[in-house]
Amino acid sequence: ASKGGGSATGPSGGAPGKALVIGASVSLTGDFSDSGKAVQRGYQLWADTMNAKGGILGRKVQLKIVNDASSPSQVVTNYQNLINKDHVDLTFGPFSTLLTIPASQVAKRYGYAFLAPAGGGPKVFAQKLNNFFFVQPAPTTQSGDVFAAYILSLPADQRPKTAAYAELDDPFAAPIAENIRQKFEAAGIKTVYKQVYPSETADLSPVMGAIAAKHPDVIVGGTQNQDAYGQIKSLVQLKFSPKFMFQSNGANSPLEYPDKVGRANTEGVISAADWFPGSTAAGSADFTAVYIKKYGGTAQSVDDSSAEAYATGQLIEAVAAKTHKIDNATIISSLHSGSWPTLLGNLSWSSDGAPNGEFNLVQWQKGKLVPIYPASVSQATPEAPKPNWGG
Amino acid sequence: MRSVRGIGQARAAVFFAVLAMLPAFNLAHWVLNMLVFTLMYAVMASAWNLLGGFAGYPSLGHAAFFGVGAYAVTLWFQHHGIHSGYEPFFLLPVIGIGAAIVGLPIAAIAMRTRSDVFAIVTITLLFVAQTLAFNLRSITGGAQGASIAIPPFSAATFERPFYDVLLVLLAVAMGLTWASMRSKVGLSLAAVRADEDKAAGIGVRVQAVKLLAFCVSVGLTAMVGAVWAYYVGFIYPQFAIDPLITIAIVLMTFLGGRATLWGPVIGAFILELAQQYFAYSLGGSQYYLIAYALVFLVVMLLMPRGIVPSIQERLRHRRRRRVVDAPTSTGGAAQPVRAEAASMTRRPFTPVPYAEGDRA
Amino acid sequence: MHALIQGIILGILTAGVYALMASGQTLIFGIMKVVNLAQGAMVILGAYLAFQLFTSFGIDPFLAIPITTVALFVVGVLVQLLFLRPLRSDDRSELSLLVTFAVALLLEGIMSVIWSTSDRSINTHYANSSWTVFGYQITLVRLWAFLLSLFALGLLYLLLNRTRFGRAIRASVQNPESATLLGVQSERVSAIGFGLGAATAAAAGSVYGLLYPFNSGSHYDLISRLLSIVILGGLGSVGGAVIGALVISVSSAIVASAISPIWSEMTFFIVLLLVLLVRPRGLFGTAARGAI
Amino acid sequence: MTTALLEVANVSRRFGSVRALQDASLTVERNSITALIGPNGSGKTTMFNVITGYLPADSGTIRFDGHDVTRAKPAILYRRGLSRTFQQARVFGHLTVQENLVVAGGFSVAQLFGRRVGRQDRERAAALLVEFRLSHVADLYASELSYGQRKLLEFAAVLMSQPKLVMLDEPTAGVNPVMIETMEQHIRQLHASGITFLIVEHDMNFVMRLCDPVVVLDQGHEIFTGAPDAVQSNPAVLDAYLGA
Amino acid sequence: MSEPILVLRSVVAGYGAGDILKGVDLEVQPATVTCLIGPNGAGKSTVLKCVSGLLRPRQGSVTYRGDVIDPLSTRKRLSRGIVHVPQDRSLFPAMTVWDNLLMGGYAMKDQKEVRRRVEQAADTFPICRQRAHDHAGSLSGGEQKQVELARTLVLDPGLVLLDEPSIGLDPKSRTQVFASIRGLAEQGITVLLVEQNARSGLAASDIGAVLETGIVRLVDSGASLLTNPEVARLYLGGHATPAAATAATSAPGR
Ligand SMILES: Nc1ncnc2c1ncn2[C@@H]1O[C@H](COP(=O)(O)OP(=O)(O)OP(=O)(O)O)[C@@H](O)[C@H]1O
Ligand SMILES: Nc1ncnc2c1ncn2[C@@H]1O[C@H](COP(=O)(O)OP(=O)(O)OP(=O)(O)O)[C@@H](O)[C@H]1O
Ligand SMILES: [Mg+2]
Ligand SMILES: [Mg+2]
Repeated sequence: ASKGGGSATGPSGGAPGKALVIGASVSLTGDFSDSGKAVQRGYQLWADTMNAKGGILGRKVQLKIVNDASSPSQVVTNYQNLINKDHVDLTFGPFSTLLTIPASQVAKRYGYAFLAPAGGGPKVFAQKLNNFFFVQPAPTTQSGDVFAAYILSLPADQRPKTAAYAELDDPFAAPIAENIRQKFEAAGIKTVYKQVYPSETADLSPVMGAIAAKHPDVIVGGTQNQDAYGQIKSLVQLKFSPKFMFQSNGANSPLEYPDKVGRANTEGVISAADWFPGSTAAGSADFTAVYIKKYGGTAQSVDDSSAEAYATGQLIEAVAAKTHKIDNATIISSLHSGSWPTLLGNLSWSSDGAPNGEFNLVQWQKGKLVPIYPASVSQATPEAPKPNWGG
Repeated sequence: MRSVRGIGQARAAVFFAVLAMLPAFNLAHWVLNMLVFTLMYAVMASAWNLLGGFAGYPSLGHAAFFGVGAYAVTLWFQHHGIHSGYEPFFLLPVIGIGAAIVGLPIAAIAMRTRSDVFAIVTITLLFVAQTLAFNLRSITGGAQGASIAIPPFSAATFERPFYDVLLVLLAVAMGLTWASMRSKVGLSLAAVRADEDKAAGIGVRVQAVKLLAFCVSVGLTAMVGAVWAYYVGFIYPQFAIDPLITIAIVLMTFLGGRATLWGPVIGAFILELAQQYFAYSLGGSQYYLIAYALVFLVVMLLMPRGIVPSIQERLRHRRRRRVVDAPTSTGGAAQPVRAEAASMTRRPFTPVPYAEGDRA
Repeated sequence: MHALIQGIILGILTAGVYALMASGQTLIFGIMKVVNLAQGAMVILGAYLAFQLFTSFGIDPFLAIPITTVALFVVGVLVQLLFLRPLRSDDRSELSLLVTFAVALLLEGIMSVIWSTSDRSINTHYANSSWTVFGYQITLVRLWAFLLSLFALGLLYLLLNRTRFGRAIRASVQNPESATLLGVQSERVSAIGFGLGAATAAAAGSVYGLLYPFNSGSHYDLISRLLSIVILGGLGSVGGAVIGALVISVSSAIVASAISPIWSEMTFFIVLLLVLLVRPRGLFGTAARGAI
Repeated sequence: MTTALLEVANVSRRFGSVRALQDASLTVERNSITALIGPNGSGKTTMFNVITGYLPADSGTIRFDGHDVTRAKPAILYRRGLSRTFQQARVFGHLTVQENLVVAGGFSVAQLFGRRVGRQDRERAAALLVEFRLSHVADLYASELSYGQRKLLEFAAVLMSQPKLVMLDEPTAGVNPVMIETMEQHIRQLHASGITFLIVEHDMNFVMRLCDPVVVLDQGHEIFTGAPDAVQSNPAVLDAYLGA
Repeated sequence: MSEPILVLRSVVAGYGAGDILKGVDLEVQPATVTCLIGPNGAGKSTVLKCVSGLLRPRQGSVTYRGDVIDPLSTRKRLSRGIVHVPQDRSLFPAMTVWDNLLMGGYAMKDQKEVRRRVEQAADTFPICRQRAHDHAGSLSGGEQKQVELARTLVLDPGLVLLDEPSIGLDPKSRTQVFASIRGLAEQGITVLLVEQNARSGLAASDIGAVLETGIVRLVDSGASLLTNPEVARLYLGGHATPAAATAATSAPGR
């Protein structure tokens, strides 16, 4: 017989001492697997940290992470199984961003809070689900606005005159660039080229070739992962280096990015991030330390997807600390009020689950990703114009 | 002959009775969810089988029609309210017929090619459809996707309506398959599959049966697409029109056995359950694909023609033993032949005595 | 205009890479009538092997080709002997489609266990080098790939059309019974043939790894392209594979640079559709007399 | 109605450098049994293919039963009353022997939804199967037949429909002589009932016994048309076909 | 009479289920032509398949030059000199005529020798040279048959199994083929022939055997089978005049 139906408090009201099981489906294979795994690392790290501290409210944290192979049917099945077969206590969101909507609906049906560290497109919020919380400082499509703010803050003589936009046709890529373009055009920066390319585009050479021919001052890439690498590779081969190079995603991946485009070619590339090494936000130092301890590398090699995932856990921890309860209804009602400290900064949400904050701007400098804007978080002066490619 | 048919009908009755009663046993949501997806694939595999199995036109473009159904229902209900929750289901017949009508000119053009070329042409159509879904933003919402209202069913019995509707669709698909198999439609399709040119030359209504098979097949597929969209709640071009859907359908049909009534259904139950099970239980560990591929390969190696035909073949052989043992001959009541040079006869010549009526 | 010409140059050079991948496909599909859906996975396997040899031993991906070729040859032979041989001859070409798809999944699974599913790329010092000729950029790796594919295709052509082995392999597919009667050991010949097809994937894999980041799931994107090229060019026609690759890559590149990459995939599919509707046997396929 | 049933006028067809038919003409009168003979490669089968719409002619015209059918497809020709067999027997391997006959019986779109093999079908097929000694294999797949059995099946299939003109391409090749006589008998019967035949055959005895007139094709062009006894004494035919 | 070169003893064979051959006994003398006749579907082609190895007998044995060859593969039998020309189209349709001929010598090591013999065979059947570079599948039925026969000549066999070589041949070529079959025997090559064109077949043969429902019913000299009226009535048809033909056909099977 089905237990999960309607009674979210049933399984989660279990006695202290019983493990707190948290289920999540992430893409461990396919296009999003890099980030999917980073998310998995973040979840795991948080669970380890909690367990080292003796768990939440005396309950050990146990993760159940399954793969959705990027299929919406599978993601529905996975959350069905997590909730109704394995009776997990809480659910965390998937990384495969396109899958957030069907997954959040399943969670909603059974009264589960749905904390998603990725997948904050406009349509997600348009569902107006009260159980949904996007664990980033701002909706994904606004994550590039900070770049526009930076450029427009430059003195007139340093400001770029012409801009080119290369946008991946994806709900979480192209809109970011579009938001920037609106702001740029309003400020008089001329659009010399704009192109949306489909997600299967293996070869970005034609697009980048066309851009190179226009010699824009700034290239804004609304990117995910693969295409971000592809853009840079093509530009290097075409020997065209703009004054400013912004990529919304991919370029903020400290491990993969230099590996894929070559370390020498990262110099000066700008991206947006919510977390960055050396952040002073709540729990950031702890997180960095345990991350390095567990997975090796340096603070530089931490992916911000891991940080976002970790922050998801931090929220649970914070709710438990404040309410001494750890059930879905409490989590939902608590998160809807006030502001909650995480290593991404203080987060708060509107009723549809959209967060109300801002991203940070990061730049590759000497092989490292450093925050350059806004001033409150900046650790280095922006490198402008961007130097030539390393080859 | 009659008894065989009786068994077949009894088998179908039991199958559907069991499936219809299953939800009454208060099955867990996750089980019903799995069955919902399995039924979707069973319907689609049965539908594909009409074209790819019986007519021998291995379409790889069915996912395009799945997408047509998914988008049709989604877009329609962006402008029309869902109240009882059953409205999308009432729209299904319209969607099926609409897809069949859309399919008609496509079939007329694509079915000028055969076998592998037809497969490529149809998969090409699939990509064209996908590109259109991406790029006709004003209609489809492009890469941003499109959402349909959340079904207002209670959480306790959320899956039931979907399950029941799919069961009806499966009954329709299998019923149509069965009806075609025992009518001249099936006979004509088999002739088309074996040798279309010759069939045309001896007066088989090649064009009519081909188009019929195509339209029925894609109509059913579109209906499943519509149910899927409603069930999942949100569609994107790459998932609504996904080549992997076609591939899954084809794999299921071949595994169970092409051009058989039960093959596609059996294939769907094995592969979809295996896929859902392995993806969930082994998904985190990378071994999922290996397990899934091995299930498939092992079945194919043990039963190279698919499950149902391999079993049928074994049965047939047993039956055939009787047939072949019946005599073949030129003569009727032949008299013994006396050889002119008896010394050269190495074996006494004794014709088998038989009468005309002996022949089975 | 400059962008257009640059696009065409890129298209032509990219065609070389695809022609190289498609050459093995033509051999297996066109000659052996096995639709090898695992060809893409084999290309990726070749890329992983080249990646591994490069990162572990510093062997240049081009120099690694002889090693990876042998490895994939063995893989191909095994696939044929284990999975394809048991199929019955009358429906082999259809069933092979499924068996090879399962093999592709199997390879994908194995690769993701060994190398995980993260994106990999082979970053040699020359990976991004290009020459400037009259203001146009010619990427070194693509140029090499282009030449390599011409070489491999030439070799395959000679092997299939001018040697005893080539005749045997064609014979054993076209009429297995008769080939057996003439003393051809069809199974051995087919295994070697399939192995050769797989071996070309090794060469293509090295090049692919140099040009694009890849992961174990990258083969899905490859396979429909490869099939299209093979069909467009005409089954079994080695020259057709080159022309098919050129048509596809150049038309995509032109539309991508002149109109929009959004429609470039579509153009290529429409070109393919039109060609097939007018000439169902592809550009260079020959019509068989059949049974009339 | 004095026009001939089939009139082929100045038809040519080439394959690359091979000229299979060169300006060939042929007339089949109503209710005749016309033979088309000629050496191997003289274009007989190509003539059949061109007439029945399996191959387009490069030039020339074909009229059947008063209609121009030069570009018509096989399906149309069948509907006009033209039925043929193939030199290399083409049977439906996936269908049983019985079904092969039923499917050749011809049926309208409405009949499509009737029984796959109805009682009437079975009875009609059974009679033919008995005559051609195929009853014991009636339920086997046609792909399991021997060469000669396939030829017989294909011939029997033609008898299932009611054509105006039956074109047979080497019907007796590989068929047992006794069966050839059964075939011959059928042809005579149908002929008596008003059906016209055009037969390609290398068995000269068969041709001489059965056919009138005889058309001889050589290198894609007709070199002789006339009565059977005249053929045997025609020097051109002797030289090209029969051998001295 | 010398030792038979080929002996079939109680051979039982079939496809899938059921036996097609139900105990075939047959002896073939060296350097002779033996002709197998019988109704369609009697199992004649099946006998040849058992000899060449395309089909394994279920019971009984096939002995060639004193050795039991049942366990040998087709290839091994070929190397011992057993060549089989099947009944259905046996060419490789998408290969050129010349490549088809070269395939005839596949089993031979010496490629120069193969080329020489191919040239020789092409002399016997001029179509091979005329259409050397065309696909074999584009040839007419009779032309293909000629190429098949030419291909047999590339090897030098000890025993040739010919399955209805005269199918589709025009009268001129047919005469020529039967003459060359006799020629083979005169060169010391043994021929086992299956013919539906039984009169010509038997006329060219030393021995004739009648196969029916998988059993050899009668073995006799070719000439005496031809003159045996019962054989004629049951297997040869033998009625030259139309009137007689009608009479005869109504007799059997009625
Ligand atoms: N598709 C084709 N491609 C190339 N050549 C062809 C094709 N079809 C027929 N031919 C050639 O055309 C000529 C006539 O062939 P056709 O089959 O009509 O001969 P036929 O008179 O039927 O001979 P046969 O008695 O041997 O059956 C032959 O030389 C043949 O090789
Ligand atoms: N591949 C097969 N599968 C099943 N049955 C077969 C197969 N080939 C032949 N048979 C059966 O075996 C019997 C004998 O066939 P075979 O080819 O030996 O006959 P045949 O004497 O050569 O006849 P024909 O004169 O028509 O060539 C036939 O009844 C046929 O149905
Ligand atoms: Mg002919
Ligand atoms: Mg035979």
